[in-house]
Amino acid sequence: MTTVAADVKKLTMIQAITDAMRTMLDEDDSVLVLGQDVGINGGVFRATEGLLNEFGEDRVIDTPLAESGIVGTSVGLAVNGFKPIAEMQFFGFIYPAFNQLMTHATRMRQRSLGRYTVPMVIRAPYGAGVKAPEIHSDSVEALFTHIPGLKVVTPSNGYDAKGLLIASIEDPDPVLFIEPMRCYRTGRTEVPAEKYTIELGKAKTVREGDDVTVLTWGAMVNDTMKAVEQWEKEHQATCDVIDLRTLYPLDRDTIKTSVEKTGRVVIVHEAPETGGVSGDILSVINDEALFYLKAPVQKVTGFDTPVPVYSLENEYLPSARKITWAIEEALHY
Amino acid sequence: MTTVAADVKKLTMIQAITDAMRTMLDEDDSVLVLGQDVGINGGVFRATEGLLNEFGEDRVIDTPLAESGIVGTSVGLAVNGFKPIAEMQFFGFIYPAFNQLMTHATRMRQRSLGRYTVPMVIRAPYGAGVKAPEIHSDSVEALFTHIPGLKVVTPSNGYDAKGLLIASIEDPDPVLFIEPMRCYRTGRTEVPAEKYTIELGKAKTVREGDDVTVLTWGAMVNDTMKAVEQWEKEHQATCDVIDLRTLYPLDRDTIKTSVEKTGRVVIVHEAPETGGVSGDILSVINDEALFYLKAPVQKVTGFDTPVPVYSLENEYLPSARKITWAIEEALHY
Amino acid sequence: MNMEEQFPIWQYVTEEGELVQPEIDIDEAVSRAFYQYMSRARMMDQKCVNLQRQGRIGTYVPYEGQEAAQVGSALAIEDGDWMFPTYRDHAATMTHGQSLHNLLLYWRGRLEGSVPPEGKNIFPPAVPIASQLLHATGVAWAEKKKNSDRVSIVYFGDGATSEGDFHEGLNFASVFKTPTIFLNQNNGYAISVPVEKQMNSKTIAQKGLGYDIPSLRVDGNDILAVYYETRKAVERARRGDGPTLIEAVTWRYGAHTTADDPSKYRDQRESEERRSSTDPLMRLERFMRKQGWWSDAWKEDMEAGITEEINQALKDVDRHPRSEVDQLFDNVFAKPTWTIEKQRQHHTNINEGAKS
Amino acid sequence: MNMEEQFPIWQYVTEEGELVQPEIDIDEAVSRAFYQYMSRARMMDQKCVNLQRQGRIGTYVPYEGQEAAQVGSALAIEDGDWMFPTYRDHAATMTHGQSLHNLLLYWRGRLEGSVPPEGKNIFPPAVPIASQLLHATGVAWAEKKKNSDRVSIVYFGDGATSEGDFHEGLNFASVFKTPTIFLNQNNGYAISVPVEKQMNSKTIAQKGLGYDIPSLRVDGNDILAVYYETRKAVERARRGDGPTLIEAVTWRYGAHTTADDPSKYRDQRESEERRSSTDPLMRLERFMRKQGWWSDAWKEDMEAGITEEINQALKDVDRHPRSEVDQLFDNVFAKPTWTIEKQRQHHTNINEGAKS
Ligand SMILES: Cc1ncc(C[n+]2csc(CCOP(=O)(O)OP(=O)(O)O)c2C)c(N)n1
Ligand SMILES: Cc1ncc(C[n+]2csc(CCOP(=O)(O)OP(=O)(O)O)c2C)c(N)n1
Ligand SMILES: [Mg+2]
Ligand SMILES: [Mg+2]
Repeated sequence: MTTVAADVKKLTMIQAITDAMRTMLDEDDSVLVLGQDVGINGGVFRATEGLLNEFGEDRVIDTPLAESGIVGTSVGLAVNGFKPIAEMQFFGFIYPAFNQLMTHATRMRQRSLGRYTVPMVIRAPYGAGVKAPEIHSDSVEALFTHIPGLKVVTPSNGYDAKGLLIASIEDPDPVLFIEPMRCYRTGRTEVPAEKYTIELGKAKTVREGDDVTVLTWGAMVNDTMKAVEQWEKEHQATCDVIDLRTLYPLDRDTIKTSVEKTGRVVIVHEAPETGGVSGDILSVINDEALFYLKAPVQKVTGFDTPVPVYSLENEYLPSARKITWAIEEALHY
Repeated sequence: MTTVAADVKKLTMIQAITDAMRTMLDEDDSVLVLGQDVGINGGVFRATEGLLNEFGEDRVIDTPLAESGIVGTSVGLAVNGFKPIAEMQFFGFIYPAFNQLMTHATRMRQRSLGRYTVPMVIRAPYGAGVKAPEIHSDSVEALFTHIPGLKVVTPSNGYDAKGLLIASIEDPDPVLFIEPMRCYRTGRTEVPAEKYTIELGKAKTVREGDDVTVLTWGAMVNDTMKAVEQWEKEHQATCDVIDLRTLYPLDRDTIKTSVEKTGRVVIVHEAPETGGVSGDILSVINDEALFYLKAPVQKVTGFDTPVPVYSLENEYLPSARKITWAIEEALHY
Repeated sequence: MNMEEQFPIWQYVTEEGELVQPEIDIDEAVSRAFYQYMSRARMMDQKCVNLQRQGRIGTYVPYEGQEAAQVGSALAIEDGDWMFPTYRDHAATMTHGQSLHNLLLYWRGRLEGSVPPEGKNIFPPAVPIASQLLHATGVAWAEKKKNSDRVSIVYFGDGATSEGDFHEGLNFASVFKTPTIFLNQNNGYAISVPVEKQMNSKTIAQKGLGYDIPSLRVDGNDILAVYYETRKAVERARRGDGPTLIEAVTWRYGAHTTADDPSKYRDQRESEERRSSTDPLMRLERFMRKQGWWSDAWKEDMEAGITEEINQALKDVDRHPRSEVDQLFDNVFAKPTWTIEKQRQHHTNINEGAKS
Repeated sequence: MNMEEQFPIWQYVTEEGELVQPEIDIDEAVSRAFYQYMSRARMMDQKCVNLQRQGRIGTYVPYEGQEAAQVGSALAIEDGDWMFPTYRDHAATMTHGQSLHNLLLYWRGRLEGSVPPEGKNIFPPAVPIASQLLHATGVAWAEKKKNSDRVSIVYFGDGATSEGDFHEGLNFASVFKTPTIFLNQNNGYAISVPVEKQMNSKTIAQKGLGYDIPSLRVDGNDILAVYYETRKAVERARRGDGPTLIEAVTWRYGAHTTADDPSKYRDQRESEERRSSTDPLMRLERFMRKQGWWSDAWKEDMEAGITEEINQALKDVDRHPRSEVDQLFDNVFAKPTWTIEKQRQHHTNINEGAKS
């Protein structure tokens, strides 16, 4: 085990998220946390655990059960000097807030030519694989990357989570920060106690290789890493595995550089294939590196079906087998 | 001018849409029309003109001003024996209904294993270019092609509109039928008085050529045709212009065949580039015909900005100049 | 205006078991039926909590304490009527005819779990809060259009009244005068948020005033009050007199779900106290004893029967075939699109290890 | 309960100009100011309708008939207070300080048109119905958090009360006791849909009952009633006593927008009749005449000044530089993303004909 400096702790992703909010609540009086059950209950995933006690109910606020209300009043709070961090209890419950997000939070800057701005973060746990009830497992990031005026960020581990969340809170515009539930408590990373940020829009190469580029994000990063590690042991080829981290705007340069190197691409995401963020990645590749491709881009995705109840979620989710199958398809085309 | 048979009329697209609804209201007692101002007012675009008089207020229903209410109660009506055609006054006002569409209308069949189904059509005028107020000009089809369980259809002329709308009404599952406002009254096509359908999922090649495939839909079809006609006059090359008509599911075969023929592709859509349906088209090309490409796919799209108020909509919208520029880029890569 | 005075909580039987609305047509058989349905619901609930602890079902949503509200209202509708439950309303659905078998499947994350038996009209439990109010309105509207006298009943919690769909549902029902019973269970909490933070108003019933919908509060732990007041609403609806909003004031004894820890946000002693004083089963037992309709032997027999029924259901479910992925591909559209067929094919190829 | 009795329509001045609430502090100067603001609003409205007919501005949304409701309420707030208008509330915004110049730009489809002058807090007009109620609640909540005594006033129509956001806005305001005035203009129609089809309730004020929000109806064509009742609500809000819902009962004389034909759905004779009997300007004139505060010469002078002001604004707007596409690229994010920069570059290249 590596030695851990005094100001670095081994944290789960959910702890790192709490830490990021605590850091910012502490530093900046205008930061607020609001949502359903974020107060005394500390959030259904305990993301806001302890914050009510520390910062009081003016800063950490239980709201009525109404997502449009949460996002709509947050627009007002944000325009008028606050930096709300609004929690959607699950990503699949953001839909009632769609109008407020689409026509107000993300358009206010343009509509008022910069007079009013909305420095707000919406946090939401997302994704399948934790045996949650219906609707609780949606992975609909692609609905939001198409909304002009919104950045979409998703961490896959504690270190990134803290740095990205602080950067999101400090961003002067609305950021949708979606948290893969499956990563909340699986594994710990070293997380500095102090404040730090990770620039939005920058991907991270989590494994370097030469033959295939694997692009993924969220909970699929761990699954992909495991599948690739295993696969590489049995094969002569190696993969660049890239955790995109920000889904809008994509990290064009990192994608381009890797595709130019390998010429073979696999995209792994759990959302339905059609309309997924894979389309935007294809677009970047088309624009930047099309003729480097030696094989069609392979997609390992969810089906074009609603995310099912949990007895079928493992069938629905990209599996290690599907990931390595795609790597081989890309390699042996 | 061509002779028009007695049972064929020259209709605008909006008239053809009314005709389709009249045909189905007449044929099938379970068909209902509901929405804001669809009754005595005949809809703000006159799509339902005369229908209240003809079919009475049990069949043609003015609802309260609440989109979630309209779609949510339509789910109930549809499950219980009716075929509602719900009008959203403008596509940009569908957002409050997002939750009902995403978690209920489109999931009911799966959630009940086929016991309950939702044979419902949502109609909505969409797109920029008619100097409409803010939010009235959104072109957000891509938000809906990513929703499992929903077909997305858009006509570009009267003949197609009638056939596609009747097919949508007869479809046993939810269909989102979006109507490019700019096409409502520009030009007439011959529309048979009798009932006919156009199969959902089938594109139409509206101009045949050899050198470049131009894929588009909605109001962009006319713009593209004009640009291409003009351009072809001045150049030696020709274009396949394809009106996709159904955006989910895409017509894979037509796209594939044309791309294999030309190897050069231009996509024209007015929605923002990132997350647009262009991503799904790229995906089909990637999967089916990647190595036929002789140039990167050219995209002529809206910007990644909210659709602006009308003084800037012509800057925002794909122009003839941008379309021909893209054709040349594709050709001379 | 004092809303708590304007909307008194109707009680038919006091906590001590005294009948205070003597004009009703209650008899021994009916009382026993009430008690039996509530026992069945409670025993099933307790079984499920245990099954969850043993890891034999997934996260479970208990309703202990809310049996009178659910069973009493469910018994007030008829076979062809429509029921719109949430994730917490299995006491209602099993009373209206959902099988224990399917309920168990539901908690095992099975699609079959949401399908009602042939001839029973029960929607899959709504998960997005308050969304089901609009379905209940739409379905009832359809019945009205068909000139039937069928009604719909929809269940929702105190927290649900904050969502826009609550408002739109009541307004549509009011405007189109649909035969819908809006059965609110005010159990005091939306997960950790007490009703005092959910709203500033003292009652939920008063929310009907904005729509001119007849509204009332009942003691939700008094099955007679719930049953007879719901029946009145059902009769009004059948007669064509439109919707009613009923606030059944109750309490959940346990956790929000088996993943929830109520001690984080409330003193569970209050639940314990309520369990020992205002419990709906105890209330009915006291009433029946006073009427001379109680028999311990009957209770034992009955419970033995229920235990048997539940165990049998569990056995059957354990033998139930595994989920098939084709359930997904086959139930998105009547006819799968090529995208779905392609995905099915790919999935099958990989799982069969057959490289295409 | 009869809601129309519970919520009488407050009148301060009868249609004949009789003052029926004599304890108010009205004087000649104030009356003249009221009249002048209303005249200015009406003249601007009429100008805009004409400009639209001439094709010099785009589709326009008139408010003729609603001047008292808008001007009276707008005058009841102060400079630092926040206003949340819809597309129809320019009488309110120009009274609170929006320039005629920007209003004209707005109707020319210019982004500048939604920007309020420095120091004035006016949101861009809300287009998605009822969405602005939540902003007004959020902004007022922020003021409360800052311990200021600023309030927000939000305008919305009868149709808007059907949307979920109406409900959520009122509930949040009630729960967090925000200093918000919900100023409803019940003008009888949501485009073609009369209020009787929009809701089953007889008043909009009664909708406040569900939230325990103080609610009242005023004669929306009586600027004194609107002004003094709004001022009371504003004072309550400033004191920390929370939100108020005011239903101003009024009428729009003209079309919903210049693209609308009201004769399709109503007999315009009713509007003509109302124009001649209940018109807000006429009412105030009658009152002023009775008080001996009226002068035709004053009126003429004043109107000449307004005409001058409007013409000047129009001249300036005609000389205003064309829209720049960079307004789009520069105002999505504080710092444009590469996607936007790429699109800007591409757009520029093509428009400059410079093939890259
Ligand atoms: C739209 C939506 N938002 C949030 C949730 C998460 N959630 C599930 S249950 C619940 C509380 C519901 O409270 P209440 O309506 O009182 O019903 P109860 O659980 O007490 O029966 C919440 C917030 C959800 N299911 N749907
Ligand atoms: C969410 C939404 N749905 C539909 C519309 C279209 N629309 C514009 S104005 C209007 C009627 C509004 O009526 P009301 O609230 O009474 O205000 P008024 O126009 O009478 O001032 C409608 C339906 C819209 N702007 N927003
Ligand atoms: Mg509750
Ligand atoms: Mg109105």
